[in-house]
Amino acid sequence: MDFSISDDRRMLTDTLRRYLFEQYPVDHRTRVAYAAPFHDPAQWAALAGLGLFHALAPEDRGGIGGTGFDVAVVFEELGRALCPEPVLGQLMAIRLTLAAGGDLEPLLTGETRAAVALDEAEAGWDLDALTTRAADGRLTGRKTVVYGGAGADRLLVAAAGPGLWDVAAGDAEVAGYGMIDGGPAAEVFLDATPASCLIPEARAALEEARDWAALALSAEALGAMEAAFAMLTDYLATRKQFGQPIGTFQALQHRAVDLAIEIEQARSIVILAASAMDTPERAKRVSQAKHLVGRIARQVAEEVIQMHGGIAMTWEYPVSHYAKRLVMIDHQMGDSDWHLERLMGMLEAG
Amino acid sequence: MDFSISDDRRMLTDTLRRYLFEQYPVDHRTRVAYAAPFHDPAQWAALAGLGLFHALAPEDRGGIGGTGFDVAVVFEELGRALCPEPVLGQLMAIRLTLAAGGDLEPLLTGETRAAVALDEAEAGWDLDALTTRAADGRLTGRKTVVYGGAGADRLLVAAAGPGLWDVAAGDAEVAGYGMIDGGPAAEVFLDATPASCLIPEARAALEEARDWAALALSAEALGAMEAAFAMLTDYLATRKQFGQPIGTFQALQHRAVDLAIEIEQARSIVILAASAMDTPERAKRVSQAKHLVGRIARQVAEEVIQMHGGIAMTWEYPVSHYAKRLVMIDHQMGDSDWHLERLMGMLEAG
Amino acid sequence: MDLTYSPKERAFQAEVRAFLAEALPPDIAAKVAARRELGKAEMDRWHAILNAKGWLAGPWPKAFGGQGWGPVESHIFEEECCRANAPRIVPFGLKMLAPVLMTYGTPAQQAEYLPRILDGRDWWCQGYSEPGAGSDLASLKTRAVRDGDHYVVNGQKTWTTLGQHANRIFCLVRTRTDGKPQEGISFLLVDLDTPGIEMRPIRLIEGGYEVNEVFFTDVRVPVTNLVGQENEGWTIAKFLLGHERTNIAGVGFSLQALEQVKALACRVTRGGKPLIRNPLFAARLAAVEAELEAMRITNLRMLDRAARGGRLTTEPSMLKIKGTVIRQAINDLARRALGPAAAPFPSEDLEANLQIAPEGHARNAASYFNNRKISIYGGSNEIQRNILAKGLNS
Amino acid sequence: MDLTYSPKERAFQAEVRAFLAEALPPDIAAKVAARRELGKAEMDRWHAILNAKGWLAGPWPKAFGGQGWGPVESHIFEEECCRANAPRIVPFGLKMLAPVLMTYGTPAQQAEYLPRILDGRDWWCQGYSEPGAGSDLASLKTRAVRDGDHYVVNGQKTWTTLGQHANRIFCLVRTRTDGKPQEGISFLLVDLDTPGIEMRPIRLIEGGYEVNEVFFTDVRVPVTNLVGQENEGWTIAKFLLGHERTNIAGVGFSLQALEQVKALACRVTRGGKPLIRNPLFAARLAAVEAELEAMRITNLRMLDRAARGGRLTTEPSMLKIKGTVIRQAINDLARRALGPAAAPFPSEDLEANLQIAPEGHARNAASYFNNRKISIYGGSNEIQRNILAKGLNS
Repeated sequence: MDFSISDDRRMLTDTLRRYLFEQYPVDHRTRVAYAAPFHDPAQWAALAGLGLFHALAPEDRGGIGGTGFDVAVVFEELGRALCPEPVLGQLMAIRLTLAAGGDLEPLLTGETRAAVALDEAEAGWDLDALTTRAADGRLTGRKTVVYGGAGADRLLVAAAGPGLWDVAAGDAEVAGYGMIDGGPAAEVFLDATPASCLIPEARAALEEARDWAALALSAEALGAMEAAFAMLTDYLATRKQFGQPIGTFQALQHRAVDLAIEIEQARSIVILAASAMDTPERAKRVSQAKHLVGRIARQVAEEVIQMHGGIAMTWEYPVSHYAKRLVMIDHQMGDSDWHLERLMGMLEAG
Repeated sequence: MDFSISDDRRMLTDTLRRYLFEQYPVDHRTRVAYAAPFHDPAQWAALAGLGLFHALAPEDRGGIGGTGFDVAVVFEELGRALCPEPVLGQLMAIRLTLAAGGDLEPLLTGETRAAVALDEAEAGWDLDALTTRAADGRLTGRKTVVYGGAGADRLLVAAAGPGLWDVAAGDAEVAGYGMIDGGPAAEVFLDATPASCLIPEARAALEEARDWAALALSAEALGAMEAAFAMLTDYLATRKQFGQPIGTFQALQHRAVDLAIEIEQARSIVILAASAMDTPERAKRVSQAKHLVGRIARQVAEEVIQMHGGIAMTWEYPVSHYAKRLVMIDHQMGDSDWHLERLMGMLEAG
Repeated sequence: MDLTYSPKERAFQAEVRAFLAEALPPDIAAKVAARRELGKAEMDRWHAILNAKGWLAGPWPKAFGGQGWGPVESHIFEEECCRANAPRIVPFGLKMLAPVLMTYGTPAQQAEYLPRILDGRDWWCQGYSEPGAGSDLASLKTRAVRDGDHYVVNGQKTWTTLGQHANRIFCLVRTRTDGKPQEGISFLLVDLDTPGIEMRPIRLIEGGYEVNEVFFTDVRVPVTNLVGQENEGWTIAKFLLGHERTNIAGVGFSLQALEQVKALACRVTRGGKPLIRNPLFAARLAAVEAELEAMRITNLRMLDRAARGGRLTTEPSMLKIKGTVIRQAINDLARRALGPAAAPFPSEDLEANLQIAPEGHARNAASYFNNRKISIYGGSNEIQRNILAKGLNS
Repeated sequence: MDLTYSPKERAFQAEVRAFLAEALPPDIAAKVAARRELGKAEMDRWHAILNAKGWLAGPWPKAFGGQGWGPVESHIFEEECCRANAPRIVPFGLKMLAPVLMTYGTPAQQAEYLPRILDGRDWWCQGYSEPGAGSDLASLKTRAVRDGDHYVVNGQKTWTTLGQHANRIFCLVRTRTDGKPQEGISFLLVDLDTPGIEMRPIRLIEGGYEVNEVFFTDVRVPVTNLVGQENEGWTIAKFLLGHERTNIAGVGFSLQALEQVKALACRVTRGGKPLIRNPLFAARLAAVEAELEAMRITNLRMLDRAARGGRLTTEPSMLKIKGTVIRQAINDLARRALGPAAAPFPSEDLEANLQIAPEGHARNAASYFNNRKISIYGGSNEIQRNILAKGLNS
């Protein structure tokens, strides 16, 4: 048993944290995240240069990491900085390309930016209900809210089956927009769009990629909630009402303590999920993490706003953007209830 | 719109409250509720003499009340005094006898004490899963946790169908015991026991009787939680820790306030259910009440213990018995989740 | 005990319902249903329709041009407006300033301002909160110094809702700095065209503009604009806080929002079935409906009491807390129900061209975030708990 | 990062498991599984079995007859004991007094008492709490006045767990009444056979007897029974509160209890289906399991830190709060799962003759009520929150 972080991973964490702190401060983030292209392409390139994508891939495939812990520490830092760069699509593309036995290199250098198109309006997060159809090497259908879809070079598309298809973004109609919590997304319209099949029977690969994404989002939420909580404790210590710091009011103290305990729970479940990514327990641990973090992230967001009061309702004060991200993470890759239902299905297995 | 209580009903309430306060104080209650026969037969007779059972039946059938509000105010007072007399069985027997067109008189005078046997070990609260069988005017099966079953004169038994049967208690094997929160119950073993059929197709009548029982239990919980909450506020005002009354600690204040708000919710939903007993909305309103009161009663019980601290864990301090009753009410006539599922089934109807 | 409206009240309810069916412009109702921001023109249009009917100021006494509605009629009117997706009446002039003027204003002030509120010439906004003094009004710092026939006002107000549409503002200002902090406050009417006033919008969490900061630099206000006595503002502020609280629970909003979520849950699918048959979602819906029904009855009990002249003590604070919690829970369900489709930043363009969420629901997440405010403003739920705690053992 | 046990730790785990399979008497395990009260004879029997193996005092240093287990081994041992339904080791002598004696006791005290703890001649109980001083130890009132070679003790202790089986008690007593309240407290060992002591049982909410009141009237205690210096008792009390907190979360209990609920939910039916397929119940089960897994990891992280010599700061309080909340949630599910069958007052007779609940579950409601204590004793969760609040901004 050893819960210490390896030197390599600590270096990665430290580098990334310092870089984001200096180069991607929250006011810059707010400027770029809500206006087209809804992220900062220069920063995307710089992050690639830092080796960020290499950290998401295993060493025997040209990466420098690729374990659950690597992914978790990277996304925790992205979350702490509220970074809107579409790294999630890149991670999923790396996992799917690994499963397809393809070439990772363009993804790792960042030369190719990929987005993965799973969800559809009627299907939600359900891979069995997809209606996008493949015929004669062409895809027809509409994929909805594709994270990082705006500006991506390649689209990895899940079609009915489910099968996995590769589409050059230029061949599809990609209608980009920003998310309510910042960052790029897109609707992808496929109308007999040329595509090449990467994995004909892709259920296992898609579930695996989605589990990695769910781990990443859980870790991102963890970083974001730690940052938001730190802002709260600072505020409680400095803001005065009725002549004393509001942090001296016991009712607020106890609620802040409860948040601290919940955040500790979130950290632990992310660690557990990260440890299980290459084991048969992956699905269970990931769903436990995404379920629990989803619940806790909402609680943290709501409580941090409530305890701040009005100021946290403003666009100008960064807590509002953290709160939005914390809540909206639950809408990506299956929400808290969706993962709880997945766990309910596993109960009888033990 | 008029939320005032009618003079008749206020007189009934006042009489009952004063009577129970004087004649059935909580130390007497604790003495009788946990030792055979688990209630006080003399008090049973006295309550009958006060007209308690008449209040549960409509005027055109020999009673003096019988509306939802009559039942609610009677059981609220029983709950406030934590009265363990098996009035619930009498209420259900009155409703079932009304449905069967039978003679209420022996029930109203208290000359006959009746218990209604619904639940079975495998069926739980499910009337469709009953296995007690009727053949040639005889019943065979086991009914479990029959409230008031010990010492009852008549048993109204739900058998598979469901049908409703009348059994003389002396003809069955009745194994009496006390409940963890006080009061009498019994296992009823039927082995070709003679029985007369009261209602051959009794689903509607049984559901209606159970809804009346659920209203009564919700009102009983309301009375009990108000009493328990009053003990808590007294305790918070007098008990000192770290040199000041614990009621001055803001964290406890806010939690006490939250309980007060929840109790107000409980009162309102009981009023709503009581108003709907003779309308098509009965099932929905009763399930809303039993669901909500079940949740709130548990919260009140747990919080009242926690905020008191150790003393509320003792048999000697009355709050413990109130807390038990508040929690265990949820095990009678469908728990909070059971009623929520019933409501879920009604959602699409509007 | 009788939970139903009297025949007279039912007749009024039918009258309101019929009027709304006829008079409420469908374009406005559609915007309200979709929780899109209304422009000033749309709000003015609706106010004018109501004013023509005489219902803009229903609760005002007849002497001032109202209908003299009691709490029950007001409640019925508001409930029906919510059900019909009518816009909320902008309360600052009609429900906040007007009662103050009727109680503390001079006949001249009443004659000057009340008609202008009714016919829409004046749009009032509120200058109470200041930066650094959220729920703690006694600590406010905006100074008004007497200079001949004028006060000279310096300071800053914030959270001024819809100030961008307003031409006048009523303010609490400090007119004395010695003594108890509560005792040096006055209630002042200010024309926003006066030199030295700057209004700056505050962008809110979800991206909308509905509140503002107001800066006062040497703003000269005639002393005739003082309401009540100098240094009596605290009394007026307390009067206002205790006033018009019968709709504090927002039952009508919640009922309407719950109906919308139910309809949405019948429309969207999860795992191939309508969401409303998903047990976890259905459980949340059914549970919040039970809570809302309970609160609806608590609210009616309070109205009944108020209508009989009973004094409201703890009820408004209880209803504020429970009402906001329930409304936020319904907003939460509306957001959840969309799944992936909740994510886009809402815009007219997106709604018109991409239709990602079902029609009318593109702003569910935005509404959820925006309505985090309701448990903060008007005395946060924490302040309400403090108020209730004082009454616990009395 | 590696969440699994080392090969050495796994070998130890296997050894413990094998030992328990062989040595734990089945009659005792069955009683523990059914949460029935154990008698003194049964507890003595189990202690003797452990002592024979040398594992009764595993965490004690070897010099005192222990195994010198670190936090991880202790945790493994406790986890396996829970899994096997072994009785909890009675902690008062072994885990509370012993470390105090090893740190503050004289060699004579160590030589006299430690062996008697091991071989079961002494059963210690704890005299800390007093009526009216729950979590506020500094306010204790039991006096010990020096009289020659003796202290004369007068006062009352309460919440003395399993005092009915004990022959000795360690107490905090007041030896000085001036100065700061913390500074006049001493730590005293008392033979319960001394004249003037009366032990009265306190019946608990669910009907069981496990705690007592202890009354002291002119009880003469030799001064040699003082541990540490006079008026140094507060230091010892704090040492003890900070000690042996690696099992504070009760993870083992919760894991075992959750397994029992799962098995129960597979066995009982609701609406004709196994309860475990009822979506609302299954959702509660799956949610609490996720919480428990998270806390299990938090607990391991703390153990890892302690094993590396790191100082524990906020972890014990966090684990106390979350651990008790989760355990109580599992107790709640065990009670709910029974439906109507939860209601009977449990008794040996009922279990033997009527079998109302499934075997081993007749006491589910009683356990639920009894375990409300765990968030109160040992520093209530409110006290833990106060402790954590102090550390929030540091």
